[in-house]
Amino acid sequence: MAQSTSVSALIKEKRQKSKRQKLENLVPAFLFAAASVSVLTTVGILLTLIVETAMFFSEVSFREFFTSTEMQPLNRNNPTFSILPLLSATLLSTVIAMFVAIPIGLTTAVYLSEYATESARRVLKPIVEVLAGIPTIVYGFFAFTFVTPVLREIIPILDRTNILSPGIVMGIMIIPMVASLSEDALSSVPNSMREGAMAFGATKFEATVRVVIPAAISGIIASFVLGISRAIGETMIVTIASGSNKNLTFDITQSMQTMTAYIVEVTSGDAGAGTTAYYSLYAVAITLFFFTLAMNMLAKYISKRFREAY
Amino acid sequence: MSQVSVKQNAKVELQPQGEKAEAKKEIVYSTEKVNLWYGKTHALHDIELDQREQEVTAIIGPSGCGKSTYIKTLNRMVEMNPDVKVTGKIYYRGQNIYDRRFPVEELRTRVGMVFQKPNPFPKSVFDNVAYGPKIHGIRDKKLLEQIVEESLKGAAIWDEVKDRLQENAFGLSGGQQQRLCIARCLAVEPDVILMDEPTSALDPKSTLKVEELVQELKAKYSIMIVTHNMQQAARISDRTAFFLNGEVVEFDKTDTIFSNPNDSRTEDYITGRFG
Amino acid sequence: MSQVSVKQNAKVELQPQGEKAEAKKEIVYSTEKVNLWYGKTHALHDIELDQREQEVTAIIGPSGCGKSTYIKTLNRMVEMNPDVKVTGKIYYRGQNIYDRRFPVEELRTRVGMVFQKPNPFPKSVFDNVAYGPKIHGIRDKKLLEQIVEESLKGAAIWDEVKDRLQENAFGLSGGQQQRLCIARCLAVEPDVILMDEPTSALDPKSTLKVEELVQELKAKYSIMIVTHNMQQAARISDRTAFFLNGEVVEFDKTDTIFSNPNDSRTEDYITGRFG
Amino acid sequence: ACGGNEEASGDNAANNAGGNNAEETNEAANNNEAANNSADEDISGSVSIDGSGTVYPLMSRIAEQYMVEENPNVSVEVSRAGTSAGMQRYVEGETDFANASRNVRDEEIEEMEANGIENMEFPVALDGMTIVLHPDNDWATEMTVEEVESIFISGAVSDDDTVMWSDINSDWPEEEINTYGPNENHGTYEFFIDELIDGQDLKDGTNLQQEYPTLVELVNDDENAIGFFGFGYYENNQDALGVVSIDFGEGNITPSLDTIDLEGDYAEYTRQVFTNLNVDAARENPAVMDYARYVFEVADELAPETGFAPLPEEQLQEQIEELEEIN
Amino acid sequence: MNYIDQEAVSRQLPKRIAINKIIRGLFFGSTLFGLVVLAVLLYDVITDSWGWINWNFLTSVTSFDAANAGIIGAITGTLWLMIIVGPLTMILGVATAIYLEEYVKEGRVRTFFETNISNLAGVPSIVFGLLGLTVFVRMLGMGSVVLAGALTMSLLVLPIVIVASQEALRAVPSYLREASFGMGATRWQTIKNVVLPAALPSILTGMILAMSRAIGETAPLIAIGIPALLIPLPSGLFDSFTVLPVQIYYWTIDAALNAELASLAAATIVVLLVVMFILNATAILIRNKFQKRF
Ligand SMILES: Nc1ncnc2c1ncn2[C@@H]1O[C@H](COP(=O)(O)OP(=O)(O)OP(=O)(O)O)[C@@H](O)[C@H]1O
Ligand SMILES: Nc1ncnc2c1ncn2[C@@H]1O[C@H](COP(=O)(O)OP(=O)(O)OP(=O)(O)O)[C@@H](O)[C@H]1O
Ligand SMILES: [Mg+2]
Ligand SMILES: [Mg+2]
Ligand SMILES: O=P([O-])([O-])[O-]
Repeated sequence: MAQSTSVSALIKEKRQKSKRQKLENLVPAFLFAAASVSVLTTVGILLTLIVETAMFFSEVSFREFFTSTEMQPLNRNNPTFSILPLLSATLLSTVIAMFVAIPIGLTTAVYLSEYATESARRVLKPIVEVLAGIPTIVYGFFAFTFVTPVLREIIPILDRTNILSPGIVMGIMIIPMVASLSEDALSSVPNSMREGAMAFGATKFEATVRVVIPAAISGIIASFVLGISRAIGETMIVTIASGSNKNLTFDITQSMQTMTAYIVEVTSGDAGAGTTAYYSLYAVAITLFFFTLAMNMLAKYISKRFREAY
Repeated sequence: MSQVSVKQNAKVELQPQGEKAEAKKEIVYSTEKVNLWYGKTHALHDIELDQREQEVTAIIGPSGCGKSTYIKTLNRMVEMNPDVKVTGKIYYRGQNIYDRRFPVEELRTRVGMVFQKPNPFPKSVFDNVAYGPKIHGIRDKKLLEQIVEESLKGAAIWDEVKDRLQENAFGLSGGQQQRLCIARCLAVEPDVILMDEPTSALDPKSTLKVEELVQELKAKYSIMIVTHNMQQAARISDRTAFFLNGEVVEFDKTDTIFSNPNDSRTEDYITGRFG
Repeated sequence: MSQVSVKQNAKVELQPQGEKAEAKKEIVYSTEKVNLWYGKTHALHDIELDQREQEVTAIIGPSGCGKSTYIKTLNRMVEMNPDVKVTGKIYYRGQNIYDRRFPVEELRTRVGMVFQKPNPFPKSVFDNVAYGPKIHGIRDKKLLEQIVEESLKGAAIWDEVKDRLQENAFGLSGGQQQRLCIARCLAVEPDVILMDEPTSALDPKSTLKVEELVQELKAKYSIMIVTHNMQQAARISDRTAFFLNGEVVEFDKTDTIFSNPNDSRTEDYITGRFG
Repeated sequence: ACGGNEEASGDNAANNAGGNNAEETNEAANNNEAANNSADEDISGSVSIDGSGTVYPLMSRIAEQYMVEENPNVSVEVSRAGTSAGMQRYVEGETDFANASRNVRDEEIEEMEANGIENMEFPVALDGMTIVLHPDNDWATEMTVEEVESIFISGAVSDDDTVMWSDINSDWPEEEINTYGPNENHGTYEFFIDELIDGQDLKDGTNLQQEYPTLVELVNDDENAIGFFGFGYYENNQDALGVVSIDFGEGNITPSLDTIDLEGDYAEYTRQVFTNLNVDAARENPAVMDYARYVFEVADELAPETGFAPLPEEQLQEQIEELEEIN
Repeated sequence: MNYIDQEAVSRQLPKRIAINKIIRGLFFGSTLFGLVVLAVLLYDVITDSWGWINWNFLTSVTSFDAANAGIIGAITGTLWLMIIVGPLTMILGVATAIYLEEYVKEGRVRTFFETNISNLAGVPSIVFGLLGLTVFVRMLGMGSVVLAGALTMSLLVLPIVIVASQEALRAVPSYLREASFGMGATRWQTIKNVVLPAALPSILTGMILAMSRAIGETAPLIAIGIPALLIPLPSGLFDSFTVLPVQIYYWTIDAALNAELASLAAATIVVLLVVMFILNATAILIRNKFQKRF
């Protein structure tokens, strides 16, 4: 190379002159600042919730909030604050949703991961996932204007607003989540397991039930837990389709209000700051926050243990 | 230590038998003009190959030449890949296994397979071995125990695991796992055992043990083994097939292949000119 | 065709030079008691090894013995793994590269590296080769074009790609990609080239081309090459180091290693008893 | 500087009103005023309204017409959290108007005083509390006031508050009555309790909802339903609901735009609905003032369209004059 | 050894194969369930909205008179929201992802950030709404304006963008980085010249999906207090606004007041779904186009 000495000399010269090192040090500082936003968000959420919840509990006792059964926050003569009616509604809607999401989600996952041909998978999976992309307000409309009327043909005692219909629709919404997380768990079971099983003449179903699912079980359970967390936090479907009755009941044909729907009710139109009812919002929200947080951590813990298996 | 004696037994027993039996050895598998495509990739070209009873056939060749693909056509495991097309005929004991009506599950009970990476199930040692018999309907606990013990003995691993049958198989060393997989194979009493680079993930000692085991198993089973280690092929096989780019370049007695190959490409490969 | 002539040139030129220069060959790299841990895995044990100017050193050994780890310590690429700890000293032209103040980017400009799998950037052929000079501040288009051309010529691939400099490098064949990666290396005029199994993903023909190229490059660069192909080591290297379980079992002239090894483990490995 | 950046300050006013940063709003509004003194048609800015869901249809109707036909430069935002909830925002100075389906309460006045808010309460229309039924209910379409009360008052008929139609009138079916109404957020709830059942407790198990539309659907679904809310929500859903004609002692009266009147036949169940105006906002923000005037100009015309009986024109005219005196 | 009765195995085989076939059919049906629901849902909203979607509907402001009502206000509001949320989350999200994937890599710091992000991703959206209400609307005194809504929404989708960008960066094969480092490039040079260009398509895909989430979210915006009636179009960051899903919400509950509003809600849903569909299709196109590059 004719200019060979010049190239390496040039490189050396440029290196010395460059301000690269400075930039090299500035970049991580900027990136760190950006990364801190997510931490600040968490801090912000916690602070807001805790401060205002403290205000609430300075006026209402823990005991009343967690053990009494009446929820009439705006009753002029005798306001009562109990989270139990809201909890029961949240619990019921979640259970109903999981009754739909778990069986359909899991079998869908098994079909996609074990049975479907590659081309079938390519068609079916996006369709299943479309369900996850539909805005919840649309599901709410669907539950209220379609599913409830249809269900009422079958169950005449069903109220116009009830917890059953939004529960079912919420389950449908969660199917893709359970399906795709379970599918991830199933497909991360090494193929060698399947080959090992099928090489003995096991049918696909036998290999799946006896080897693949047990090997993926923690990932599958984690997907259920995440589904539960999602159901607990879901807002619009129940707000639209389950009404605002704050009764402590387990009758799924009745109108009930979940924690999330309560928050919407109190904030929609923007409740005046400073009243006990307004602060109750935060007490409910922090309960909701910790419930979902616990579920997410649990899911994480379970799936982490599962990943260690391979 | 017991391993070593086993090995010597094997040698003493097998060498003469091998020679005596030569003439009447039946053909277990025969492959006729097999072609295979993965989608548009033509991975096997006109393969013709026989596997005889109580023999070890080694398949050698550079990476990607179709060794794994070929032995997976023998128990139709290759069909687990999407978009595979196979033409030609493969006869197992006289039946064309690519016949529509041939039940693939039955074929696979008769033909065991051992993979490159040991792949025990995440279950106990016992359950690993009992898995096959259970699937085939054996429920009797006593009988299962007996099968497990004999299979583990057959795979020369019984002494090492007899006290930890209930432990998870993932706790075993790589070499033990591989022999466990062989035991798992034996438990369904196969006729043929296919092995795809069974020692390539193992350390030298474990490799030796598995090689000895293969020599020993030959007395009862027909074995086809893929290996990238030519010395291994030379040591343990009766016949060797050399694959290149999806074709069988040469298939002959192992001695012939290694001492006096017909094809110059075989020679180049064996002397390490490529691969 | 031009390749062949280049090769012959190289041979003619290099053979005598190699012998003549023997005495005065300077040490480029010297490794003293290097130990390396990946977290708790002790991957290298007390490595001692020298690399001389205008020589090819081959590193052989079974999978997982630490070959890749070792050559990655030489340009400190091993630090890209989290949790790596290195002790001992590595001198590059007299400077300890594990000294805190040693600028690692400069080291890597002086020491090129070629990887097992060809790893061109998803950019045009031209941009691949120009990448190094560009990041080191060379912007002049004319100069860049000159550098690209000479580097591609140096890597014996110019004729094949000169008409497709603007095409994506992914469109080249594996062997061309690997030579492109070598050209990319040459573009910053390194002093040493480290190669980690540069031919293991290539077909026989491409392997041959790369081997010839290595022989040719030796005239200007010092080369360290990891290979699992013992015949390759024997063919192209001046010295060979045999690694086992993270230790250097033997390091000597290639002839000696292959004809008359000191250590029985070396012999076992070379004759294929394991690995 | 004030006159110079007229456009910018105008925008500012539009942007800030509605938040609780009263100071900034005021400042911006002042600029605005200065700029607009000469030309009234240039009024711009924003007006925020919250409160009664009963009044919402009327108020949003007025707002829409105002923005579309009268003054497109003004943004009128109407929400409907309910009288009490809206009033809570209003007393904090967050909104310019608070619609109410009842009179402002003493506690609320105290809070306004504490917050330095000067309030004017104006009636805008008349509403008739309407007792509604399932459309197929053909037995209970005529009731006396006492019968209505005994259905809704807790403990009036039985201790456990399960009341059968037959408990009220032996000719009626022996099926349990289900009661419905708006929840405590609403002035309608308060009016019903305070004025119609004299502050006694509502029957246990009464289904109280935040949203009127939900109530309509619920009653429409339940053959044994009886509920109460403003006339407008009945009028807009006549095919989905039945209505009770009430006997106040002089024969059955069906609520209608004609009977709803503070002096008329349905007077006992008639109430005024109000809007409360923040006087400071009206002073400082010409948009608020202009809109307030507009409300009383068109209230009588738009009220019937949304199910309210109009106030007498003279009364509205008087209110406009009251407004003029603010400045 | 002779324990396995090959005869018996053969005899049982047909039954086992039949079971497998039946299960396969059942599971396939279950997979199709989603498709069926989707079809019913689309059928429902399309029939409900039949005849209501026309140019007038798309370009008019909202009104009490259903025949003249339109969604231009909601469309404008949605666009304003996206103008802020898009760039903001892209910058913050990609920067965070680069920090975590390329700079901290392993260890406590990364675990801390990642745990935080994954928990944040699981926080119900209504809680973000409360955060926005408390901090942006009240504490900072913005009121329920575009900026407050956009910031709230940005925080809500930020974890999605971060995680998607992290995955995109992780999918860039490490040999590309090694090649660049091996040439003596610094970390930032490597990221800028090699890693980011290679990860860009996947990052964009993730961004689009995050945007479609932001467009469809309702609860947090209701929480920060969007008025039920608002006519002037927002023209700046400090204007009041409404968005498509909130418009759907109000029309759905107002349907009892005026049944035609249900049709308007359905029509708005169709518009929203079309927007989502276009976004998702774009994402899929990008993904497919650049999928097999390494
Ligand atoms: N699932 C697959 N889809 C497409 N092509 C495949 C697939 N599996 C293998 N191939 C191709 O078929 C050819 C043969 O592959 P095969 O795995 O049989 O090689 P092999 O000889 O076993 O190699 P190795 O020694 O690396 O295991 C190769 O070119 C490979 O790329
Ligand atoms: N990133 C890592 N983290 C932990 N352990 C590692 C890592 N990389 C390599 N090792 C371990 O270090 C040892 C040496 O690995 P290395 O990759 O250097 O082997 P090698 O000789 O190059 O093998 P091969 O021929 O398979 O490439 C092995 O035991 C390996 O498991
Ligand atoms: Mg293979
Ligand atoms: Mg290596
Ligand atoms: O919504 P209200 O009119 O009952 O307060």
